[in-house]
Amino acid sequence: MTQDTPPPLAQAIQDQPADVVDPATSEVKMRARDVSIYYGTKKAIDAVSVDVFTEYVTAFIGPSGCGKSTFLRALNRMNDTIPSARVEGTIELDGEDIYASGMDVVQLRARVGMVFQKPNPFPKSIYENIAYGPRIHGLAEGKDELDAIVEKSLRRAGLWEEVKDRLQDSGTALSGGQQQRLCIARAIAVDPEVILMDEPCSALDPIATAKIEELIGDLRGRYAIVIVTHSMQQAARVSQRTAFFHLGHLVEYGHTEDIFTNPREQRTQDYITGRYG
Amino acid sequence: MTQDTPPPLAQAIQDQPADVVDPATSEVKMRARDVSIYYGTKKAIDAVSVDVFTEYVTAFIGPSGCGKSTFLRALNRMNDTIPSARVEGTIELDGEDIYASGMDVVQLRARVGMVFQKPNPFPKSIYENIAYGPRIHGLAEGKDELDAIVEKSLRRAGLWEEVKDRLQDSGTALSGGQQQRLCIARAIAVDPEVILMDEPCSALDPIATAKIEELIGDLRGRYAIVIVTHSMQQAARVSQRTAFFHLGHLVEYGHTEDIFTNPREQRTQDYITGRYG
Amino acid sequence: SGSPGSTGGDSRDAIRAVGSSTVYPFARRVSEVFTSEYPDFASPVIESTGTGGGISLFCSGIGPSTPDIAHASRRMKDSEFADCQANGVTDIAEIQVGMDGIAIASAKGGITMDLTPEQLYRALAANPYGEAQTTNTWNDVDPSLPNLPILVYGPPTTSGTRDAFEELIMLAGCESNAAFAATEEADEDAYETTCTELRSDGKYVDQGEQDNLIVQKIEGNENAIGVFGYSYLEENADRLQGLHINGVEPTYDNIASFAYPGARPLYIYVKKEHIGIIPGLQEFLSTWVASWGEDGVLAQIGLVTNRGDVMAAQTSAVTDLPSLTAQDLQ
Amino acid sequence: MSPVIPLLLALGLGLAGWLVARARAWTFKRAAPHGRIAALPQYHAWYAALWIAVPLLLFFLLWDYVSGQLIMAHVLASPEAAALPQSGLRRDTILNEAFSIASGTSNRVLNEESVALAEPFRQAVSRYQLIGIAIGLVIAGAAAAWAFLRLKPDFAARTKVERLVLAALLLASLVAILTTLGIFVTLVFETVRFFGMISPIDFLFGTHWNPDPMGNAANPDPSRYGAIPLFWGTLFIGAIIAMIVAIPLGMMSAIYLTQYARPATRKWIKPALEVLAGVPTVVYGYFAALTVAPAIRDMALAIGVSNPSSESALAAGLVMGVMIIPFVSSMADDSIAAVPQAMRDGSLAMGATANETIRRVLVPAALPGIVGGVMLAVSRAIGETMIVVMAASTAATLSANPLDSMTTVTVQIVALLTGEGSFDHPATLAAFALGFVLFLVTLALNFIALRVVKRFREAYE
Amino acid sequence: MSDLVHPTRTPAFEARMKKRYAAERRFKAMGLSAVVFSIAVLLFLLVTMTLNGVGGFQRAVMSVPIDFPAMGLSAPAETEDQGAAIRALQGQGLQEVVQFSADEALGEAGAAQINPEAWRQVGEAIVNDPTILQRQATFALPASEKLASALRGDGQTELQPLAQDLAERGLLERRFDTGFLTRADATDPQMVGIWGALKGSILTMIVTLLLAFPIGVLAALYLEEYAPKNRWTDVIEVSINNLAAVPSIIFGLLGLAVFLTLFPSMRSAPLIGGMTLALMTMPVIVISGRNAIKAVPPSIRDGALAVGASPVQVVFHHVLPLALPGILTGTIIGMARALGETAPLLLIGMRAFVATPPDGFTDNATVLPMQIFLWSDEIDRGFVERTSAAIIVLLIFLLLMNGVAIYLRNRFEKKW
Ligand SMILES: Nc1ncnc2c1ncn2[C@@H]1O[C@H](COP(=O)(O)OP(=O)(O)OP(=O)(O)O)[C@@H](O)[C@H]1O
Ligand SMILES: Nc1ncnc2c1ncn2[C@@H]1O[C@H](COP(=O)(O)OP(=O)(O)OP(=O)(O)O)[C@@H](O)[C@H]1O
Ligand SMILES: [Mg+2]
Ligand SMILES: [Mg+2]
Ligand SMILES: O=P([O-])([O-])[O-]
Repeated sequence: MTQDTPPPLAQAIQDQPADVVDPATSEVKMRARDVSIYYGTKKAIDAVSVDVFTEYVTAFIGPSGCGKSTFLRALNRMNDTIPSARVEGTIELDGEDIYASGMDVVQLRARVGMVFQKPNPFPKSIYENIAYGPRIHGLAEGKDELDAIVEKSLRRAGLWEEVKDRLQDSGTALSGGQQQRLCIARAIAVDPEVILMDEPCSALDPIATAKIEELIGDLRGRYAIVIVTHSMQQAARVSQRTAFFHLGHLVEYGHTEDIFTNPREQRTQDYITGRYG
Repeated sequence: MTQDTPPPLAQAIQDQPADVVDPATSEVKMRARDVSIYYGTKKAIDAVSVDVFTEYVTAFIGPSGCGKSTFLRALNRMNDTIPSARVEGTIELDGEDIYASGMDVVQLRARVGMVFQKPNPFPKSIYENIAYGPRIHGLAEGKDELDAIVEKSLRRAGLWEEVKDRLQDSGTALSGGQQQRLCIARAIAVDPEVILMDEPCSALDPIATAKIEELIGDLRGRYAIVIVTHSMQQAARVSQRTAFFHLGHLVEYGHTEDIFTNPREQRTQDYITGRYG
Repeated sequence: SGSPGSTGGDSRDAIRAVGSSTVYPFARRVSEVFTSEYPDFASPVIESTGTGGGISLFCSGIGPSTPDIAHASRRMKDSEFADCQANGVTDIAEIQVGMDGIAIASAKGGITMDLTPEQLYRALAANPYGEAQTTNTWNDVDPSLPNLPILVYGPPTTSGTRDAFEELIMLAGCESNAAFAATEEADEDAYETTCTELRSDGKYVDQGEQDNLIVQKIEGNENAIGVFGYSYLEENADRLQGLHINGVEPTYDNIASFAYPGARPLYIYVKKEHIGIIPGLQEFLSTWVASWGEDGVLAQIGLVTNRGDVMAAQTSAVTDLPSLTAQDLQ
Repeated sequence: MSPVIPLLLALGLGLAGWLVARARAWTFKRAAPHGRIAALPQYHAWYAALWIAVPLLLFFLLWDYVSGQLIMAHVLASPEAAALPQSGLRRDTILNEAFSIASGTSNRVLNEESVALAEPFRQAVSRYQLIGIAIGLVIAGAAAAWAFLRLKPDFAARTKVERLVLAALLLASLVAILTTLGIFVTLVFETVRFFGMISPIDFLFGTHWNPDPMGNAANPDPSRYGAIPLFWGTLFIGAIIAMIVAIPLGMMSAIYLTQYARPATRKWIKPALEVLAGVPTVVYGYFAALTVAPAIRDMALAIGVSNPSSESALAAGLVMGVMIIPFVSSMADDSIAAVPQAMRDGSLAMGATANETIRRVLVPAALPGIVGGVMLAVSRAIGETMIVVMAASTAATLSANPLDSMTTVTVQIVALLTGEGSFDHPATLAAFALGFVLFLVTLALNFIALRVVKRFREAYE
Repeated sequence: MSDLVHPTRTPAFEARMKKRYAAERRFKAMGLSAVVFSIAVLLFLLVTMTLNGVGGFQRAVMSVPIDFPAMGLSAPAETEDQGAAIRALQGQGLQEVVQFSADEALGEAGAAQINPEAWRQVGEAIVNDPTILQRQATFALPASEKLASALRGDGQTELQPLAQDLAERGLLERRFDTGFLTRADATDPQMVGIWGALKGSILTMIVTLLLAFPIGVLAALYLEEYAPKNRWTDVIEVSINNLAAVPSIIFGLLGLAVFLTLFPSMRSAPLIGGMTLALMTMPVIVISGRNAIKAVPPSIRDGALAVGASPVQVVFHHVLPLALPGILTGTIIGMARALGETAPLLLIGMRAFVATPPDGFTDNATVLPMQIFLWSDEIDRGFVERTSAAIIVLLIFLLLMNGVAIYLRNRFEKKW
């Protein structure tokens, strides 16, 4: 091995802009305590406690099937759609238990947006894709306001320039990377506080991936972002906090830098050096 | 980064037994020249030339969708089953063009066996799974000979001890790793010359993966083996030749050691250091 | 919200007539004439259910949900009349619309025989004279008959034609054996059964209510004979031939004169309570009268018309509508 | 009262409520911080509209009945009604007629008395119509008041409206249960009556079928109600002859279409087969009776069978088999398609030919699905009615000769029930008992088949 | 290694290959013949029906010139409706006029074979245009069925020379019978039409569609999107699956025992027929609806839920619109099945003879397949052609419906 090939993960972290590597203390946006999640009788997540901070990107990594997606979906109660799924423990958003009986799930999901692994634009026009959320939540009065929201969201998602002339085209006619950005724009349009992303780049090519990663960097200051990824490199590149899951357990959680350069646990070490996975 | 975390890929290569790292010159088993493959009008592989050597394991790596599987399936004309697929250029097996009109596909596939990403045992008994190939090709006369073939194949695949007492159980009742070894045994049973494996471990857990990798090491001396993997670590661990694909192009092809420690191309360098993928 | 609540009964516009398949083609024809002559009235609904089924529907009560007219190819039975009375159908008018004969026929060019009721009885009874049925060919019945398998297509038990066949042919054939007739005293029911029960081993084939089908069946099989109303024979004179009974051919005249053993009258029964309630019922009856004459439309399709005095009586009956009484049926 | 007025009233008031409520919700929204209220204005609007329209419609439904009684009472109290006959059909008819004259639906006068009565009817109708509308307005007002009092910025109108939508959906799915229950109760009820007259033993195991609808209902002869010949005929035609035709042809068609045919061919042939499945059974029946049966008879004559039946089991069975081909082929097609591509690839990669792959891997793997499909096909064949009504016989013979005439359960149901209306005769009730047996058998077949197919699908999911 | 002879490269292997390829060819040929056979049967059926049925759209007519001025008929009063007007003409001896003119033109033997109802056609012509009485007009009057069959070459032999003679003189010919599509059932094949049955079918189908479609779609939505997994929904699910497979005649038993007990005076009414068929069609719609709904990828639901749509919004904004083509396809197929259905209607009295088309949902009616069934039982040869013609009409409707369904399916088949 020659000297000019640096250890990849450390390199990726060093590539992050200096000011974000150790950000000033930031407030806790979501707090999960002793969360266990079952599918029927099968425990997919076992007593996990994690904090999600505003202005940070938190990455969940771990081998396939370890429960990253399951945990992520618990954060905006998308698990409710799986009949067999059951959540124990508490998850709070701004100190409010999201599994409390009084919680309005619809409103929760508007506050905690989500972007999925496979881009899933609605088979409607680009405009309608973005306008849908504001419309059902009544966020805009009149067409002008709606237009403004659509433009702002697309701009933030870095898609405006590419699509501004064809807002009436179907969202499904875009390329994969564009679709994923459209989905991010759609999530932004309802002004969420947290954005959850489940392997948002795994269906994308490297160039589109780079664009999304850049976008995540841009969005970071505004929202609390949680990203699931199976690429350690990606976690290292975009996140400031990393949680490493294994077989439903949270093995280690901390500053991304520490996790990748100085893991406390042997399992973490084995995983990031590629002994398995 | 502490000193006791070695650069992972180099480490993996160093873990290979010394005698195989630079094998003696070996004959070319399959030779692909300027192969382009289209799905309809879409070009999935662009002018790729690769040699596959007997006694070597050749690894195809590259980001998702770059055409690894497509190219691999061209090597035993499994692409024929996809109506839209079309192959240009020449691929030779022992100097004979496998796309020549006189080529007998059935025989070709008997000579170039294949193992798939997801283990796909037939829903029959373990015995019947192995016996299937010899039976249709008429390779065994009488039950005894067939029994012998079944045993030999299972032994070579390192599965005999685990299943010898339940040969009549269904092949689908085995664990994932066992199923994959069963599929390898099934491929071996017709005495192929080349074995193609498309991400044979991606559906397996780390322990099963380790077993398969070990098995590949054992089989190496006997067959020309081509393995597609998306894990660079795995490629480094098991192969002696590596081909790196990107967007349908063969970016770099050479000794595994060189590729991982001293790549010629920037794209290869970027990929193995985790800048994308 | 179409009708005021408490009248309970809903109304019906169209005349509803059910019953005999023998009368069916005539009734249908009359209905057709009625429809074109009185376009203001709804077109009558004519269903062929067999005489028995028709009368039982007819007798199930009065009101718009029950039929107005029952067609019968035999006279109403006492039991049926009693049933009617019990269900409040007390005012019934009986009109004899014409005559029909039980025709026994084969396809043109098919089997020909001159049969007697006795031969038919022995060939078709389930247990002729109380003994097991053993005949397979006509020849088994009587050496003078051809050596051909017995195969008779005929109407089912609901049918008036069947009833008439049992009454006019089978019973007659049965009674011709004096020795057996003597057993009637002992057990009337058993006697009746033995005399009228038809065999069910596939030699006599029940053809459902569709007399047409019987015609089709015997047309397709030259060894088969069929039992049905004369009108069907007449209608299909080009492809069927009537078999003689006691040497008499089933013809218009022979039936009208009762020379042919299988002759019988056809009736329709009308609910008098429904006149003035079901629009057009009276006019429909008048249409019957207009159609049943010797040069009327019904004669053209094979109705054997009533003879002079009967005709006159029936024509006045349609206007007078005398109520049927139990005595009339004796 | 004409149904148009209440309908218009309910819709109109509902619309008014909708508009007003929406306007009101907008004022909340404008006043609310960040313009956020618990539900969109339009949900408030729907909430109010439904609260107004639904009770109003329900009231009018009730009023239709009540006012009918009141109108009648009014008319009967009128002096003109004195001339009415005391009771009976004529009285009803005159009233009906007067009513239709009054409401203008008909001018035909069969009974003169009705003309005089039309006027009191007219009066009563308009009076009660006015009263109905007045009460309706009060109800609508009350409902509107209730609804509007609840409209608040934090009122979860959407949840309420959606709950109603869900209730409507639930009701719709209950129709299925009601139907099943209806079928079951109908059949069980009549069957129990039948078994009160004829013992189930005689019915299920007797070998002589010749019910006598005109016989004495009180004292039927149980020996005439042995249904074995019907069951046999049904099985022989539907499960044996038809399947001998349909299974091989259907299977081979499916195999050819899925494994061999080029996509272009497949694109044309599949719809053609579907057309074969879409031909009405009455057409098949006609075809069987008119074309196939005579041909078979002629053929039988030609090979020296004496006196062959012109309604042979063979004719009905063959045509039924043709009808079932597309059914079997689409089930087989589905089952084979459900076998994962990996199986096929696995076999082909071993160097198997297409035919070896199909026979040794695909078909065995798809077998549970195919067997399930065949069971469904059998259940369909034995329930098929028109083909056998038109092409099979009514004669209940117990024979294994396909050239003999046979009858089936469905033929007998039709034969026993068409026209004959007396519901208390065992011969009529026998039709229900037969229907019940048919229902149970097809139910069992389907139940098992669906299970088998489902388990098979799950195995590959 | 390479010097070892691989068992797949021996001459014995090559020899076996020959056999294997032969088996392959045989197998493929078997498959092909199965397909060809099925298609051939379909074609044979269609061709037979068409050949038989083409004649069914025609009837034998005789040209009869009537010299009205010479007959001294007076026009009926304008105020009278058609029935009364024709009765008035009948009173003036229209029947005799027609008979006389026919005698003149066709000779007595020929005139005797004028259809007995033919004079009504003349009457209608007069009512429609009283000025016709001022001139001579030639009518194409339907012949009797006997003559019609003689013209076809079957039927009573004694009439055949007459038919031939009249035909040669151009007085008797077979013409396209527009009335076939506008008249209702009759006893004489020369006079029948299918409009009555067709209208009955249309009325019945409207009832079926109005009931089965909304209930089916709503039930499908409930089961696929909202139903909790519990015993109750299992019961619903099982009953729907079984209903789809219950033999149609059982629905007839249900209609007979339930609907006709509740509404005894509605025997033979399209309303009851439609209700019965709706129960039969509903499960078909539910099942195809569920499949269409299931085919909408969950990722779209997830996407909508994740921006805060409520489950009802998800369904009505996204799922239903996307599933609609599939639901419609299933509905059309279900309706096509209902349109061709006969057996259950047999049991609820829709097999009666009705000489006029129904006027509404509660009128007595029959339906097209039932008309086919009834005519198929008629003995007159004339009905064979008429039956086949009715079958053609029915098949055209069904092919159209199937065609639309297939088109919809192909057009909207989505690869998500
Ligand atoms: N709907 C479900 N029902 C039952 N088990 C499930 C379901 N979804 C996931 N699981 C199981 O829960 C465990 C965790 O799954 P999860 O999808 O959260 O893993 P993951 O870490 O996201 O994996 P990947 O990287 O493959 O996406 C796995 O064992 C999986 O099989
Ligand atoms: N059957 C097909 N029809 C059309 N395009 C296809 C087909 N199969 C693959 N492709 C396309 O060809 C390209 C190469 O696909 P291929 O499966 O060979 O990639 P890969 O390198 O194996 O990726 P992965 O790591 O995801 O398996 C991709 O863009 C893919 O979308
Ligand atoms: Mg995941
Ligand atoms: Mg691949
Ligand atoms: O239908 P029948 O005339 O035979 O009763």
